[in-house]
Amino acid sequence: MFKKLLVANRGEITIRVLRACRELGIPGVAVYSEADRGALHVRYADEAYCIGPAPALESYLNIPRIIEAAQRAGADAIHPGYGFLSENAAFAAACREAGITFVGPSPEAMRLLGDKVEARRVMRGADVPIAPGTDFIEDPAEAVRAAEEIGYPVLIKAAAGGGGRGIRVVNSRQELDQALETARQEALSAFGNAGVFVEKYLDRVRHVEVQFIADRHGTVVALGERDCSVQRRHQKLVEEAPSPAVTPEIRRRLCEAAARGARAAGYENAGTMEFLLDRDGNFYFLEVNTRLQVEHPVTELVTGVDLVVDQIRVAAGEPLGYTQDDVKMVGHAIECRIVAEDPYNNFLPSVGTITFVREPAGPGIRMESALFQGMEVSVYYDSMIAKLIAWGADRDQAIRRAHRALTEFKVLGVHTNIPFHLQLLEDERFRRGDVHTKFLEQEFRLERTLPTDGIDAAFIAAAVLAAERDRRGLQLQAGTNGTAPAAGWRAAGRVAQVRGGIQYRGMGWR
Amino acid sequence: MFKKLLVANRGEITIRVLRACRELGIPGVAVYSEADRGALHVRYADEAYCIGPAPALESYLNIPRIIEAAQRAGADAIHPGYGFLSENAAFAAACREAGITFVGPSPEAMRLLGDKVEARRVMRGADVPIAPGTDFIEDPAEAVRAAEEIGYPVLIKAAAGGGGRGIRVVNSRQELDQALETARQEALSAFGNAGVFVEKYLDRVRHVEVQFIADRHGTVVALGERDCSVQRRHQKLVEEAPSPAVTPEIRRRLCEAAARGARAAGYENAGTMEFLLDRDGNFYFLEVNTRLQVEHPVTELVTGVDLVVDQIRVAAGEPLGYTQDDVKMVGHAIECRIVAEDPYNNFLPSVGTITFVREPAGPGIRMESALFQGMEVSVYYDSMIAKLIAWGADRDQAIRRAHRALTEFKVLGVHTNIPFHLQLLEDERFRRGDVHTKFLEQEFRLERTLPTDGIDAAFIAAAVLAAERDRRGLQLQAGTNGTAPAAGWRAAGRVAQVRGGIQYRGMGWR
Amino acid sequence: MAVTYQLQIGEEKRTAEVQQDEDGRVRVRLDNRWYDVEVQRINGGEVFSLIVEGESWEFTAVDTPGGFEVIIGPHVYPVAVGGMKTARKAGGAAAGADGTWTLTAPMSGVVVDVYVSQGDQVEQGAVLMVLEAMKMNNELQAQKSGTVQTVHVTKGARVDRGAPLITVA
Amino acid sequence: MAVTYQLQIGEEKRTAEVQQDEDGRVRVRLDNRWYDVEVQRINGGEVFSLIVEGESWEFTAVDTPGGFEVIIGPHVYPVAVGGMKTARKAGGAAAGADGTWTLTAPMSGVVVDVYVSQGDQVEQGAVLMVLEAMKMNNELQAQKSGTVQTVHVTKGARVDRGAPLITVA
Repeated sequence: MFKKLLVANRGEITIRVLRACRELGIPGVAVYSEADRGALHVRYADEAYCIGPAPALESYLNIPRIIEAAQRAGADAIHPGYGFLSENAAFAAACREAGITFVGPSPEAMRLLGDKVEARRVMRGADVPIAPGTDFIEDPAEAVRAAEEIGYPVLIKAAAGGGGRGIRVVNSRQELDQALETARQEALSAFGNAGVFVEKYLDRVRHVEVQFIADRHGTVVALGERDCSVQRRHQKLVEEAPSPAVTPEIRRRLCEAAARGARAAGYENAGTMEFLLDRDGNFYFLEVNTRLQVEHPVTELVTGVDLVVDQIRVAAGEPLGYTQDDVKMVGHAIECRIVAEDPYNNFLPSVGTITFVREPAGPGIRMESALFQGMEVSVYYDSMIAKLIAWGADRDQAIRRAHRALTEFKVLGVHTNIPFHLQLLEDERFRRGDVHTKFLEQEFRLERTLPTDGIDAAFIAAAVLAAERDRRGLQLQAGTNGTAPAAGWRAAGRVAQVRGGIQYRGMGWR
Repeated sequence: MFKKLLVANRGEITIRVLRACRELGIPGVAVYSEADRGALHVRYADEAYCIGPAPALESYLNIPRIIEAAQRAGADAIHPGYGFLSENAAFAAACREAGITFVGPSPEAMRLLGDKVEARRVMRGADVPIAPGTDFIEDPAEAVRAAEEIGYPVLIKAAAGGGGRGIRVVNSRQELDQALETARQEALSAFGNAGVFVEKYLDRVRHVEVQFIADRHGTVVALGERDCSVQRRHQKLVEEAPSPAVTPEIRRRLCEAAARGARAAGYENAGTMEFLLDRDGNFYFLEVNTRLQVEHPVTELVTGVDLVVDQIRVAAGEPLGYTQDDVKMVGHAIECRIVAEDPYNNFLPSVGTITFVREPAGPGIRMESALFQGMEVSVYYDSMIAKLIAWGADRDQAIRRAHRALTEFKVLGVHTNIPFHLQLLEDERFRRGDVHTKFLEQEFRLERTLPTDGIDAAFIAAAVLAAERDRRGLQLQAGTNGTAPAAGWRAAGRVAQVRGGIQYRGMGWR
Repeated sequence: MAVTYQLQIGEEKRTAEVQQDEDGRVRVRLDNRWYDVEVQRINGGEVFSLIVEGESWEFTAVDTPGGFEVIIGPHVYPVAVGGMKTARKAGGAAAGADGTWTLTAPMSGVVVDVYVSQGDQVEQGAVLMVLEAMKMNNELQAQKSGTVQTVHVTKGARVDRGAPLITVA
Repeated sequence: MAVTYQLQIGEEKRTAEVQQDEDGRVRVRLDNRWYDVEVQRINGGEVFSLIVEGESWEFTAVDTPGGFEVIIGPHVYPVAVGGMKTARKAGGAAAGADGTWTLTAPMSGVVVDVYVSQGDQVEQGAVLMVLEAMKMNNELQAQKSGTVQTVHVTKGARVDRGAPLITVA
């Protein structure tokens, strides 16, 4: 086992990995930018080293500084978390060169799977279903032929893209030439690689992904699927396991495909194979995420596996210790990504100082966060500030618990998307499991209503506050971001309605 | 289902029940003493009513005021939590009389099982193993005969006692007469009932208890056992499920015995049958707790059942909805009761204002508490301030996670027994599962050592604080309770030792 | 002693009277109805507990120009308060005294695109420009219908939080 | 600028020197060894983050007579500080300036039993009396060996928190 492990990341995922280290008895090392000196991940770690100024390019993406910190600390392993350098093959290679174990797949596997065209080729060879499409398109005429054959609409995708970036939808022949040219230029400027390919555009599909983990000794285990269809602009917001649309038979096929694909790619450590699932139960390979995912806890809650502990163990050369037959999914788990943004103002990122925080707890609730009173939510980093994960014996209970926990969650100082999550979990379509990747954008509208009984309570509260100020000079914090009194608000009788099985009365911490 | 539910309790258990209400869509009502106006359970509830002054006799034990609050709120159900009125048959009867459903067994079942001699009789009839002993002792000569037959040491127990109260150990004939007389007088003054009986004293046994739940439709399900052998003066401190000493065969016999006993007592709702388990796998009925237990979460974590939700559902007349065959125990759970007491000063209760609190979270951790910054820990109520519960795929992982979480837990303003829990979880005997009910008192000694590397950090911290004060007038809180600089402390090289599989380095939030 | 305020949330208006007797009991009248009220500030901090005739509410509050934002659970109630002797001065970058409205940068970032020019008519809710920050393109909307009076920035400009971007008259 | 203190935890003693240069860099010497130190108070609150040459420590601290209690994880380090200009006055009920020690009530409660009388010799750790509070009988121990000088209370008495109970000389 490792003598010391450095986490090349920040925020909740760093604490997640440091917790695993502590449970394994491995000293944990944090790195931090100048903006993060007081951050929780720095305080949680046994050791901490500054790796540069606030901008990520100069710190959390700064490979030499991170390797240097690891060497100074005497760390023999680096966990990259997600984001930042986690899918950067050059970083994995730099670790190897420095004699440090990178907790993740080999640089070769990362490179192979990072190229979408190569990845499609490998998966096709491993008999993993892929969407109809092409290899690299060199000649525009080739694209025209392919599109005609596949049928419009089609996608033009950057070979080096990923996570929804570098994708254009083409609806007809007329749009094709222009789209192809633009896509190539964009791909070149964004990824340094002009390679593009054409793929069938699948509509009203679900995003379903399979978590897998592989050790050095030939064991590959698929840990069931997650459903991440609730997205806005390719940004996942809610993930759950199992998928409401996946039958045991589809699950078996998905898991087998993922395991075959991982073997074919020579994959070691944890990874995720993403698929699109259509209404007929057909699924198509999308891409492999060669790292730990944000949403890994939902898999942990239904399988009982500790993915981060297992990542570290297999990176150290230990055998996984369990096989596909040992994997049982029990109950249902759902994750809500809590993001610092203003749901009522076009989901604009919200920055500021957290002046108060109370996180949910109790039965079935797991929180992953690095929140504390006094924390700065800055422009420099991702705006996800916490993950709320709920487990229930069935999907309904998981949703009820998540909803209950959301009502307990209090964050002051920045706006959050908690109101969005509450309404989503109350939505009948979501509660039926009837969503697809465009559901949020096409079918869901955030309400701007205020509960009537809350209106009178707010009036009473304001009257008392006004009287206290006039009498005794009560002091309060100034409003965040100079929020304008929301003109669009209207009162609505949401009280005592029961919608989607969740009663509004009893919203508590009201 | 109920229209509204009142929780006749305070603290974490009230929030536990209110959370279940919110998940079920039932408005929840709190009651509070004048000392608890700002308490979390008051703020969590949809409605809250004051029921009297701080002393429990005048508030949380005040039956008329509680019934009155329920009527004012229009509550049609009352959950008693644990402690206070939870095993008070008169309270259950008062609820029934007021037309309010008591979430718990009938007053008749509570009375029957509250009388230890009666309970022994019922259990004997249901073929539940009981320790050798007598019925009521009227004549001292009878006690002498019984003790000779059973063999010393024996126990003299108050029929109306429970939870370890009203018990005397008698080692020889010489002590018997005096002990009998004293026991009777004590029983009369403590419980208003002089009835006593003689029972075999079992040494080096484990406390093992079976959780069961019964509905109105004849279904009784035993949810496996909990092991609560880690006790100090009959006060449980750590509970786990399953018991390290219980084999599947013993578990089957325990569960069958508990279910038979519950049926024989005409029991409805959740209850716990306590047993002593000897080293040969023999178990003996101790008593039935006719309420929700403090330690119910460990059962919830390994079975996936929500006991409080099920209590409410069966109290409303719903069928339980699952049977004995559906119950599967998955993994291992362990609970640490966090108590406001000074482990280094004879476990004296510690009172004061919580000036800072940070609760653990992350993988496998469930917190149940009502803690908040500014909370008063007062002399009026029980000194347990939180429960930390950890789940792991096996016992070792559950212990590692609990230990990791304990290192994260920070409470300022009162002393807590967190250092005790840390040392217990590091103890080799505990980690082997080799404990009994007298383990803490006879075999465990809390160390008063300070880690050496912490000493230099503390010196540096103090030097910097002194310089900051001299330069800039740094202000700090004054020490709690005027704690005297502990003379008994000594430095010890605990760093980097590995004991009981847990490494000290990486103690974090160090 | 009693004080009276004019309160407004969106379209809803109330006249409120607050009475406090010697032993600290508080009563609040909203229009014609009196409520027995108990308020407690928790630990001198951000959180208040309010019990209105048995109903338990937890709220936090912040100052806004001309009143308070009362935050109850996930909901923010913007309450305009008339009649307060010690109200925070109205004003600020957002709403000019002259009836203009200025879009200010909600965070530091780079102007990716500006969709309007001086003299354009815009509707409330229309996207005026795109600001890149936190690795995302953020569309900034008009909170007022009117005519674009000034465009303070150009495409590609780096702006700090709070910087004026576009003024609508 | 540098200041020097004499520090003690139990048997362990150090001489500490604290240096701060213009750009805020802090160095601390413990006896003969210098450490590069970074301290940050989190949000002006209870918690400090300390990094000593890469080792990360989180601590909280409270004032005690003659020094600080530094709390790191579950451990309380009572640090006596000599040489501080602005030390909190020594004294308090617990440790008399005259070398006596007085047991004070750690909480309000009822005296259930007193095991010692004036003139008794007691060892450190001996149980002196039993106080009932929080539904429990609490045994109170001597924190000093010596002779019982005064017993301030009798069996059955109700005592408030902080009340003197027994003085040992």
